[in-house]
Amino acid sequence: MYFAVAMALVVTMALALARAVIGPTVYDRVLSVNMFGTKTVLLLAVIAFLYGRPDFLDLALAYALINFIGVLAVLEFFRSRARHSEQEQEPEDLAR
Amino acid sequence: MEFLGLYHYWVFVVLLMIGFYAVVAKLNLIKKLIGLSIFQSAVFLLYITMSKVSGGTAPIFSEQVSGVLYSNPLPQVLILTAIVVGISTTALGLGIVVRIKEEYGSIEEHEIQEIDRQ
Amino acid sequence: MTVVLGVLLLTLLVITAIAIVRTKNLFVAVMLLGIFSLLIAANFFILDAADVALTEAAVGAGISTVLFLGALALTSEFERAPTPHRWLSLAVVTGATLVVLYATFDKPAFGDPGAPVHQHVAPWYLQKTPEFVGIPNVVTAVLGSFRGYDTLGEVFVVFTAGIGVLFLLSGRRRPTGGRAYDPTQKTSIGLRSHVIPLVVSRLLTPFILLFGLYVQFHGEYGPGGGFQAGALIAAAFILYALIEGEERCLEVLPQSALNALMVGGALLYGGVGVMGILLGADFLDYSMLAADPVSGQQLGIILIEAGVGMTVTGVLLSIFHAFAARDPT
Amino acid sequence: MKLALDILSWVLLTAGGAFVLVGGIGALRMPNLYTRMHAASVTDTMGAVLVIAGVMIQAGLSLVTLKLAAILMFLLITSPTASYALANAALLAGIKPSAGSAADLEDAS
Repeated sequence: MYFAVAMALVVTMALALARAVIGPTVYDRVLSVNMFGTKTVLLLAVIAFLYGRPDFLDLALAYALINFIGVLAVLEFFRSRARHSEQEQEPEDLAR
Repeated sequence: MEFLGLYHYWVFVVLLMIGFYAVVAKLNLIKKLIGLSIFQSAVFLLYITMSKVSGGTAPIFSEQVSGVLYSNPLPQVLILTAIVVGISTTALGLGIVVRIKEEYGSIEEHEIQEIDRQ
Repeated sequence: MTVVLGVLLLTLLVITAIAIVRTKNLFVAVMLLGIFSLLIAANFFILDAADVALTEAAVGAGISTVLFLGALALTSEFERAPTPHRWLSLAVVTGATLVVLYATFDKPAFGDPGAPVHQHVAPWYLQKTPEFVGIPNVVTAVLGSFRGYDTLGEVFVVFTAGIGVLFLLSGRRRPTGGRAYDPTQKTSIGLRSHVIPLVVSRLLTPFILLFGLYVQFHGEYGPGGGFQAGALIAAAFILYALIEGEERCLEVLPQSALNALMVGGALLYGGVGVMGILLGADFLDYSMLAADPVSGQQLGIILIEAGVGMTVTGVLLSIFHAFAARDPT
Repeated sequence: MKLALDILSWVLLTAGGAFVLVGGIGALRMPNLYTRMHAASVTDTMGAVLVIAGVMIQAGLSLVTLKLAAILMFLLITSPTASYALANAALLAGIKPSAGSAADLEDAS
């Protein structure tokens, strides 16, 4: 049973990866990275049970806690880039 | 199932060579560093693959599992430290790239070489 | 059955790597590198390496993305030039791939218990850990005690890399007050659009710190230890810096404190080793630290793990500040 | 009792897996950024709740359940926040929500 769920999660990860590769905007890619992170947390939790070692949930917990930092770093990056390129670049370029 | 016995090693080879390609062929210095970290991850994967014993479990004793086979702890120790060392050295490389950008105004290898030749 | 899972995850790994190399947009490459890190951590976990997977999680999820993005903000986001000699490089790489692939056929099959790697010292470690060190996590025992020299070397490599980054980047700090905590500037887009992340991050930061300490001191019994904990604690402070501004983070934990952490951790590790000599044993032999050799070993491992954690936290945070404090040119 | 719990946890796990899969397909197939975000985030939370609840029932009352509850709590806090922040950033960058297919492409480029 765990195996079926794990397979569903891996397939979803593949779909998210496809979205990350296709894009088209950078926000799509950030979205799929975030989604990939959540799916990894679930996958690790399920695999810990599949292997019969549920004491290894620490790993899923670590991801649940710090995946968020990546997204925030990206937002901060967009913000500082927008601030620095206000004069130099057209804002339309930023969405790419 | 027989041919899957070496699949992990093949993935290691392919990843290694993808990283190698990025390092030798790309001109952008950050891209080279990204390639280097892929290369590094491939080596990590090789070590961890070697540490796995089929039917084994992670080398942490516990009352729930007794009398079972444990995977090899030694490659895991080597790679555990190597990951943190890897990020530190990548950061050092990025620091050098940032300094190059400040001095030369570019992070493309051919442009830097052109400036150097003048 | 789990082999199938592993094979699927490995295939995804290869696809991600190809996509990383093919894209011209470095920002996209960094995003895909984040996915790569998640995938490889899942692979490590499937291959029974819980400690390694936790390290990759702690480093790859936050810190490496933050550092790469910091470098991108200071340089440029696009790879401008087309790849020269593309076919030549591809031919060389393909040739090398074929050679190494040929070599893999001499490898023992995946998971073979009779492989040469499993014959040498590894069974001895597994057998003797309960007797000599008496902790359940063999990886920590090998890391801290049996191969203490090795880990000492790695800690000093991390330390050296940190010093190198400080030498390279901390020479010219932005004039004070440049992006210092300036409420008027923050309201421009920051505060309105970021109030929910602000609240959530404030809520999350203490939990990450707490979890980092748990990983640090639970490392003898489960996956964990100084390397992972150092990266997690650094991640907590990086989150704080992203939300409250880098200068505020430096007020909480100033650079002098970070330097003290870096040096102090390395010194603590070395000092425990020298203690061993002074008490009449070998360098990095902790048996004499307590009356009973086993508890001496445990005390030694706790101390050196603390040293490792301090150094890693100090180095990673110093690197982050060195990147964040620089103005784009 | 044991059997009933097992069946309940299987149902939850299967439903969770289905939700996650649907979300993945939605994130790939939806026409523009905001609809994709919708597909990804709604099923992110629902799928996570169902899968972790299913696993929790298997774990019984122990430290493991507590850890699972913590994981679920952090996921439920951070995942919607990330989606919200992302949507906000995209909106500020000038990507307009519209029903047309691949509308964000024309707006953005």
